[in-house]
Amino acid sequence: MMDPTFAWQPVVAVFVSAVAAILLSLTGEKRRNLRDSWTILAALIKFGAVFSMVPGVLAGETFEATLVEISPGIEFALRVDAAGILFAMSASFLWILTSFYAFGYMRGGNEVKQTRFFAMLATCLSATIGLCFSANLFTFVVFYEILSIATYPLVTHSGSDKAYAMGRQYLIYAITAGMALVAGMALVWQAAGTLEFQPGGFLDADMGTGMLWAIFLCFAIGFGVKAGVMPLHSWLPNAMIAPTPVSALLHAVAVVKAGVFGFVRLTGYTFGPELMGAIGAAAALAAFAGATILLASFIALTKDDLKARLAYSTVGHLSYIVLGIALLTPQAMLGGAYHMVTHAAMKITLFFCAGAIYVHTGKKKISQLDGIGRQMPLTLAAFTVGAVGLVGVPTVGGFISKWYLAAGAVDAGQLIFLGVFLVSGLLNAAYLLPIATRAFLRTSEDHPVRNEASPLMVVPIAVTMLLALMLGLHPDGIFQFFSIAELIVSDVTGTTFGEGGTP
Amino acid sequence: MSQIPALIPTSLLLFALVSLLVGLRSARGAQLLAVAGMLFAFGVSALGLREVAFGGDTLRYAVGNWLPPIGIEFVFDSLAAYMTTLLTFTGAVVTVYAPKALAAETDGRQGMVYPSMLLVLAGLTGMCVTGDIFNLYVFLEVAALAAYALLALGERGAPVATLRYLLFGAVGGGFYLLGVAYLYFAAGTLNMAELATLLPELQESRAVIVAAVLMVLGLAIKMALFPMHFWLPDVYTNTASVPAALIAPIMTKVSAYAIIRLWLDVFPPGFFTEGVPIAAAIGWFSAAGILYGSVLAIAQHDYRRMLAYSSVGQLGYIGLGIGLANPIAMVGALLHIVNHAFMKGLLFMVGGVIKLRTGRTRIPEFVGIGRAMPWTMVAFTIGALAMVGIPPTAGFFSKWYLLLGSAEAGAWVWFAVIVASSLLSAIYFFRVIEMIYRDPERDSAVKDREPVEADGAPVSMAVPIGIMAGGIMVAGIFNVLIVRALLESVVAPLAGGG
Amino acid sequence: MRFASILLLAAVGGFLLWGSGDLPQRGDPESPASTGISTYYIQNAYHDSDTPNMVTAVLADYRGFDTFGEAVVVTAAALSCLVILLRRRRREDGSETGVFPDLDGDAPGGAA
Amino acid sequence: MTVEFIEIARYPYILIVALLLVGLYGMTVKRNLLKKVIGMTIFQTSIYLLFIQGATKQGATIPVLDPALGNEDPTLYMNPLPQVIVLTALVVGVAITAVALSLLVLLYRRYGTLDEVELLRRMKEQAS
Repeated sequence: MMDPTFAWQPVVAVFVSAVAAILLSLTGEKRRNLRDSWTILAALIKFGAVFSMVPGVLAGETFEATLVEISPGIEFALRVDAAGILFAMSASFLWILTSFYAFGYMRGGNEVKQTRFFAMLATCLSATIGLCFSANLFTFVVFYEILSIATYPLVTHSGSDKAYAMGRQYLIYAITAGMALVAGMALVWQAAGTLEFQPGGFLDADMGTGMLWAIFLCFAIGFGVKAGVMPLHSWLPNAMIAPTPVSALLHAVAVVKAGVFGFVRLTGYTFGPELMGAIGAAAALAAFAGATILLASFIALTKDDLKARLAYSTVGHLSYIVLGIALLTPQAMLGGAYHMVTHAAMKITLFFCAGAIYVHTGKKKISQLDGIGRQMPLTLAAFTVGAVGLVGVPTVGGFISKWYLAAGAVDAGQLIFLGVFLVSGLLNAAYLLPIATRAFLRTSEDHPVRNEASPLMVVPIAVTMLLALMLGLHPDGIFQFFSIAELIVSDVTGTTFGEGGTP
Repeated sequence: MSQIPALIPTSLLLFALVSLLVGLRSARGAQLLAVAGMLFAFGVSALGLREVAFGGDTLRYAVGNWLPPIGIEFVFDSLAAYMTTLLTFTGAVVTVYAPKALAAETDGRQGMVYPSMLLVLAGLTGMCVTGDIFNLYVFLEVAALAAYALLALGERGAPVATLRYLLFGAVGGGFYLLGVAYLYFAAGTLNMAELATLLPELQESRAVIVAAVLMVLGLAIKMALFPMHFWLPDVYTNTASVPAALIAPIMTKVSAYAIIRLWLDVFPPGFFTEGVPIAAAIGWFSAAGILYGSVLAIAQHDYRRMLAYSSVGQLGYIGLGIGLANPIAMVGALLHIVNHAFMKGLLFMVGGVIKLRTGRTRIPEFVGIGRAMPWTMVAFTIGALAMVGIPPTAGFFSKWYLLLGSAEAGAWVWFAVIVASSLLSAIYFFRVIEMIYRDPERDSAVKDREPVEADGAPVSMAVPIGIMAGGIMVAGIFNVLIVRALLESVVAPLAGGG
Repeated sequence: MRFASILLLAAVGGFLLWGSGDLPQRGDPESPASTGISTYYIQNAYHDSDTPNMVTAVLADYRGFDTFGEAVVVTAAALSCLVILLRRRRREDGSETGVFPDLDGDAPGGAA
Repeated sequence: MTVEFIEIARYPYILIVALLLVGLYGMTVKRNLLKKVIGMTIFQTSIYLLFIQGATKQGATIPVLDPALGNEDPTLYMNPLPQVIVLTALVVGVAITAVALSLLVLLYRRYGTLDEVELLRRMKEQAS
């Protein structure tokens, strides 16, 4: 089991939160400070382990750990590469913030079953990091399914009848997706005899177009559900019934990005961009993603519930990334990869704000937010930054990713998608900015004095806001996200980027 | 010549006899003896398993020193070792679990139950180790007769269901015996190894064809292969928890094992696929059974009845592996025998705990059990996830091998059936999970339902349940070890296109 | 239902007869069963087990394990009958549905 | 094939199959459980007969050593093996019948009827 190249960092990074989940369920509800310290400890260790691998990955090293042979010829193995570390960095960093935020949220709202909540959250993180570092499709699918199932108790957390109804819908989508993945994986094994991810893909055209399309369809359903590509998206807004930290971390970052990340692995490491283009699968994916971006934005406009509006915004922005991947040009892929990080930072800020407003004032509807900026100026300032970033205004991270996405669309000669990006930018502005103006410019008797939410919630909000700003001002300044994104694209397409991200 | 193959069933028989004598006085003593007997047989099986897996040789034992084909031969190869280890393990776990549930559900005479359990195990292990087709019939009926007694325990409807099972089982046994007669008169011997050398010349004989069909049909009835399953739901629903937990996981599987044994080691290679399309027929019936069982399981309100229909579906997986007739699918079928034994054993044992502590068996009444007995319900959740086929539980891997097998065979209908059935089983198991964790205090939809106020499972029941749950995980993560050490050699005959 | 059963039975019968076409003729001394292992039994039974009755020799010696199994079957059946019938007397609740006055009168369940 | 069906030397098979069908008919069509058990024993008996008729050899005697005949020529004795099988199978059959009958006794005591449809109805009633 201990081969010479066995690296501990990925193993620690993946399993530390699973251990924490067990420890904190044993600790129980009574000793909640001890219980919560397990979460923080695990989050810090996890981030440390992930971060310690960044320099190595940028230097071209890979960290591998083969754990056990799990099916003849298939190993349960972890391998850290650029794509994995990008997603793992954003997820594990945001978990630290989300943990603090969640303590504030759960204690502030006096929620029950907190132990189960934190245990499941930790399990989800294990699964997320696990699928980041999966060396092959099989390991990926194992973690993907664990992630699906572990999210279920979080969705139904409130225990209300509605929560169970939504949970049921979530499960049906998730299990269908899981089975589609398993079926696709069986087909890949039948066609290729291997499941090992390889930059540039390992399937080739002589497997037959029919087979390749069957594989693609299985995976498109499997990942499309999580990534919220229409028409497979409808579980995502409904899953917002979960507590806000869950919506923030899982339904804006970990779970949904797992689907998007699946598309990265599918396009870049299973099919390979050339094959995706050759059989026309990329075009089909791009068409669905493009339609999703516009439709989701329109639907978001009609929602008065803050979390629902953010949820539809998430559906749209996930498809930005999918579209970036499906356009297959290096710039578009770079934009997509970078958008994974920037969207995570911006959207989690927005969700954190929504949660803080709800816990602090009990308000959920946008129409009730008149003048709330006077009461919670910091929170709403952060909200404004996130909103502006999603629209794509420079200085916030969203601008950079959108820039490359748009440039990629031009490269691909697909001007229609350039149009999609521009129109959706306007729509983003239309559904997000009014919230900020309403909060700051209108007045209301409800919010007379300045009175922020608990620091446990405000500090994480501030940190994520700063992260979103940093990502726009100095793309490489913090955790070298941009360099990693470049590395992914050069892994997959063989294109190397010069200074400033031009190929 | 090794003693191991003979030692397994005979030691169980001996313990059965002693525990019967003790059981007349003390149920406790009978139980201890039963546990000891099962553990002894398990130990012997495990020793044999080690020898077979690492020594590589098949262990043979000629009863009474009469070399086959004069006498009866016991053959302990990888497949037999695999089965007996599983059977004795499950038996030991259920016997440890038994006393509290039996005391609650059966009215006296528990001392008689343990010898019956040992006899069931003796019969089943005997079926696995014997190398003689008639001796297999004798053991088949030993197991069946002891099982009838166990199954007739329990609720008031149990004897009706058991009698129907008995009648139908007698037809199954009769068909098998009829097949033995045809085979004997066509070939002139009862020894499996000798039959294997004689039958290739007799492939064209109509008598051999009829014999094969009859034997498989008889075993399929005992296996409850759709559409010959109809005795099963009533039996599992009405019987007490302990017999259900003992018989549901293993009994039907041994008949499946016997079919596989006949196919691989008695009839010539290719006979079941090309000579007579028995494999394909089993496959199609199984595929129908998977869908039928899963759909009907969704419709059930009684927990045990749901499990029974789910068994009909799960047995279909084993049948499907037989039907696909390629090595990887057969590995899936054999692996599913173990997986399903663990899963169903666990689920029925959990049902027994719930019934013991709350007296409830209907799923809508399970509200709030998750809070009353959290750890038992964690184990239940593991079992349920395994039934659905979520990795890395064991249930996933058998389905995975079956999927690979059907992809290899190009059997896309069966491929789709396997995929669809996972979704169906998710529906009926998550319905239970949801009900278990619902909280009547905060949930308007169930607020008029009485929440469960109960203690957790007693230690003597919690430990076996925990062992089964652990077994599910271990068998999942380390399935390759099982496959490499035992199953690959078993399915090797299929590799040559047979 | 009855018609379907009869049809099914006819199919079974036809199938069995079809297969019996390749079974040896009645009394054929050359049949596989008559020339197979039974030859050994006939020739050696007396020598091996000192008993003139070959059936006894096969039953109790060569295939003694079958006979042992047979004994086990009887034990199992006896035990089963015991479990099934004795249980009745221990029933305390003497409950309601469909219990007719007992035929042999020794079971308290019906009366209580 | 059709010729063989009516060939006179096949008459034992025809009779045995007929008996077997009688037994199966009783088991499938009759509603009374006792009659089903009777059908079961008939069915089992037909299988024993199949074994026994296969043991015969033309011109052979029973498989008991006759000093006058010696034990060298196997054609002089009938095949002992099927007889052994029948002895064993017969006991198994008796055992099954015994258990079936004890179940019948239990059922009759409990329900006062042996009609299958009625019993199934009551079983469902009790389950719900």
